[in-house]
Amino acid sequence: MAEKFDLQEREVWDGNYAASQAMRQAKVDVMAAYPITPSTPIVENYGAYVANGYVDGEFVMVESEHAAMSACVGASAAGGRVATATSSQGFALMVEVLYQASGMRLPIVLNVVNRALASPLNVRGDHADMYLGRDSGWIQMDAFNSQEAYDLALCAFKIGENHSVRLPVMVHQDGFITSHTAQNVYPLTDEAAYNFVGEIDPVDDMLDFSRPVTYGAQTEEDWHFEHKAKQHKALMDSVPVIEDVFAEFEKVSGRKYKRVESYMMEDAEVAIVALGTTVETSRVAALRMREQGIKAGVVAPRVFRPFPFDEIRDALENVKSVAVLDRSSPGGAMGAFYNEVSAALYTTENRPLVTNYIYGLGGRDFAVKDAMDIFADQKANADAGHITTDIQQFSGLRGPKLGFFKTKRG
Amino acid sequence: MQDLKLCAQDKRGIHELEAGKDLIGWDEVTQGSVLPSFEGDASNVAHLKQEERCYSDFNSYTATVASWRVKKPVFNIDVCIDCQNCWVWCPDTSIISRDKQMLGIDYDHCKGCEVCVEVCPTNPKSLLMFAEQEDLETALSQWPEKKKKEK
Amino acid sequence: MIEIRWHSRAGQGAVTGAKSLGDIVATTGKEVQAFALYGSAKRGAALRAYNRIDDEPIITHEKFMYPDYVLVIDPALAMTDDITMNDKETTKYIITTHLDKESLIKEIPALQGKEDRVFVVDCIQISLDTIGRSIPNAPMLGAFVKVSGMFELDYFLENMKRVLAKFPQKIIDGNMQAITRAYNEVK
Amino acid sequence: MAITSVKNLKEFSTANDRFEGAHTLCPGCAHSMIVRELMNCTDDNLVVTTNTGCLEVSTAVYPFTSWDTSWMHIGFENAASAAGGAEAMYKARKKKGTLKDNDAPVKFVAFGGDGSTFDIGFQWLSGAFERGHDFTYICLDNENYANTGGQRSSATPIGATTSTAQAGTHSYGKKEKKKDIVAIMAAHGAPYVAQLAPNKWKSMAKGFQKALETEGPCFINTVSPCCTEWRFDPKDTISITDLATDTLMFPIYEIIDGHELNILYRPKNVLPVEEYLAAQGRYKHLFKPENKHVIEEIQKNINEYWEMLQRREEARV
Repeated sequence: MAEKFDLQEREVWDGNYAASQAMRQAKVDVMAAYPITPSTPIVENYGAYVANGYVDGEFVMVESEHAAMSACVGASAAGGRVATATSSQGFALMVEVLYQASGMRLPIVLNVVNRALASPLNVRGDHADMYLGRDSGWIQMDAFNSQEAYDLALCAFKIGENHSVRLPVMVHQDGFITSHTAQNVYPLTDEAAYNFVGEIDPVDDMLDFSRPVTYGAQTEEDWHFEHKAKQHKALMDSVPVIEDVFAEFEKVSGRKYKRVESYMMEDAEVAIVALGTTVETSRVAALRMREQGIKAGVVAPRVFRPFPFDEIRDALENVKSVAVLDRSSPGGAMGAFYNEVSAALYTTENRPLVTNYIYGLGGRDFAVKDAMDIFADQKANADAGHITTDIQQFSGLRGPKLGFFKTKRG
Repeated sequence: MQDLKLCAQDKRGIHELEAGKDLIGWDEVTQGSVLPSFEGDASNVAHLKQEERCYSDFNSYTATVASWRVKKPVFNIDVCIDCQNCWVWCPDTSIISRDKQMLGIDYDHCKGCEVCVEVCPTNPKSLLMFAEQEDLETALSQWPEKKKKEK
Repeated sequence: MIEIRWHSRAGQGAVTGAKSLGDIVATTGKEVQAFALYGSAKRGAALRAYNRIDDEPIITHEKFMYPDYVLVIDPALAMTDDITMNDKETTKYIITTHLDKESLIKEIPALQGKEDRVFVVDCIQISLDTIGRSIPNAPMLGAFVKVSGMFELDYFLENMKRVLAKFPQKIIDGNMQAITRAYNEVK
Repeated sequence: MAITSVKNLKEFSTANDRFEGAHTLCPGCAHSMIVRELMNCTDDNLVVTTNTGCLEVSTAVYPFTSWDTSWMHIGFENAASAAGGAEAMYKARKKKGTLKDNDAPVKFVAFGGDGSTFDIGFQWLSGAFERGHDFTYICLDNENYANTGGQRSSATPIGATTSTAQAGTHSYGKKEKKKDIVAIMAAHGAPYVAQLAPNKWKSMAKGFQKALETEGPCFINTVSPCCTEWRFDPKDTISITDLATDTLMFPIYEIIDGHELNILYRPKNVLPVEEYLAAQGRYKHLFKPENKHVIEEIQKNINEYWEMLQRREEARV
């Protein structure tokens, strides 16, 4: 039996510590991991729990992230609760196995501490790795601060392990900005946390020898499409479970989560749509814009996959001008998040103006002032009735102003 | 053996492997493409002979690769010494051996590789290849005599 | 909101200091943030750590700040780093140095005219004397407690003991002495 | 403990097959002989993981499986990690008492071809051995990437022609030596490492049983003649293996705890390697006069290696 861990009602934890505490409280059976900045402390913290008897499960320190996710797949198919953590290049190395984990419908929880992808090498936070996982068939939830990194990690087990979902879940937090920023975190007691998450009820358990199963069969053109469609539907159908789990979590914690978090959107004329810590920084900016008489609001997907197409549309359809912020180098296109939000808005009657800002790459600071400038652009667009800037711009970039594409409207 | 459910027998060779079977839709394929090998409780499977097991439709035991063969091995029980060479080296689990006795060929699973004939030590061999369409009686009637050792 | 910027070298404990401060401030019911600007920094590299303290949950995640306090725990950085960056009319400076205040300000033109907001304390010597190693973070906390008036010294010491609970008693005692000495010696 | 007896073939033949027919491996494939023998030499519950390769694509083609036990394939390189993960889960659940049957013995086995073992999956294999997972890794060594049409691997021997190391007017095929995987795995300090061959069924079955019963990571390299890529008649799989072991191209031996070497088969008449090479199409070009030196080199390497094995055995090192 694991030793009792002393917790205060109010802790000061960084995002990494918060995530590792959630794994301890969920009584993970196997954690297989390989350290990489900035998610290393999640693995180290967990190692400290192991060393001091705070966990009963197995801790497997593998030789690469690819092996980490591979061991997680083997462990998860063997019927217990499994979690790990990674970032950036490690995430990229895992990608092959991410698809295999979701294809096999294994409810592994992966804490992704977002970090830029090389080259050039950079250890700080942007969303390149998060985007790299966006077609991998995992549920992706996004924390904007340390408290949420903890809360969502607990929710992740309950969502993924639900029999009508049975999908792996990523919980994202911003590298350094969340992972290494200590702030007030209000944890559940160990008992409340475990009661909330509950015991895992295995499906297709490789260690149940009364019913041997084959995992990872090959499907060629006569079967593959059907399997992938079924998997996609499971991901799309996870929405009510996610909402139920969020509702249950509110009951035990008092903290309310929604698939899309809207801030001061009731009467908003202009909006920023963002991910990660930028969401909260933009909220500060929105407040300041309102002091200037500009009706600004912020919309953010809490759940990035399944993409909340409907909720995004509902949140933004009555706004005049929207800025979608992509914290990932778009690689020869509009930002991926921009494209997804735009697609949702194209189906509305109002069709707000939508522009794209690339920002914060490699951890470049995104200040309240930057968000206020973006709101000001949106106000100008709203007043003009058309986009007054390039459709894709760069915020916080040194050198001559960089932008792409002009509007054909107005 | 009487009270065991003999469901394996009626499933033998009902699926032509390449033909695929019942190309069902996305709503009916198994979750995660996971395939259970048996129906019901299979805890004891290592202690059951194949004909005593409840194979699921997904088990390749229920499928056949008979059409792969051009020639087939024929077994002559009169010459066999039950050495089990053919059993141990058959790559297709197609030698039916029970209670230390060689009983015959599983023609649903035999691909006609001829390894069993090669490894048969008897003189004449107790397994020989014949044309696929040859019937058993004709084949046995053509069985060669014991070869004399060349001096 | 109160904002604090630490100037330090990796290994001197500014990150731990900022986190410990956050931890203790949180016990008073306030909301805190403690973070640092570092990445692959090896021991000796200059780094900055930050605290924010407020009555409301802190939702800004910008690194940018107008500090209310600047805590410099490396003597050389006081000279070489831009310690007055983005300061305010009211920004207070606590600087580790073996010099007296006048001599120090003479060396750092940026501090001239801010004499009443500059405080000095020799955190390096204090930590050497009390902890036995050059770990100037704990004494800086003692000086900060005095200059900010944010806590009673005893309250701070009690809570610091909890933060340090995992360390051997000798280390805890050394830290307590360091904090107390700096509290009394900061000028 | 396995109750299956391998005292003699008659006893062994009472084992109930747990690897089923109607898989799609080539007729005469040695892979399935080896896998059958592994599955038949134990009654214990097995969790088997398999790297991408011929075995994997032929035994679990949706909607069919040939495996009567828990089986998993993830990717080309990571069967060892998957086995390690499953083994860790077994330990965790046994400790917590959440297994369906907490007392039934479970063994973990990973299969890989030489491509996934010697090359792409080597890091995963090495990592799993360093961590000491309680499992047995069996390499089905057919000395090429047979699944994708016979490309060279680091297990391909000198002089063999493959699609990516072809014999031609300016080439005699592969020029580089085969990687000594057995020595490398023994160097991990693994408790049991062996090279075995399906023609020597008894030493193979005993080796498998020993590996399964030994705690910790065990490695077995098995010779798996590939009629398709080695270019011989499927019926000759066992006779080719006889030539492999009797020419000492594939010596049969084990290494205990990284140092104690035992030779498990000594041919009464050691055959010249030409006999083995001549039986396979992949070496046909070596019999041209200009390639004579290659055969000589192969024979020299065999002689030296055999000498080394004998000396190590004698010296008990």
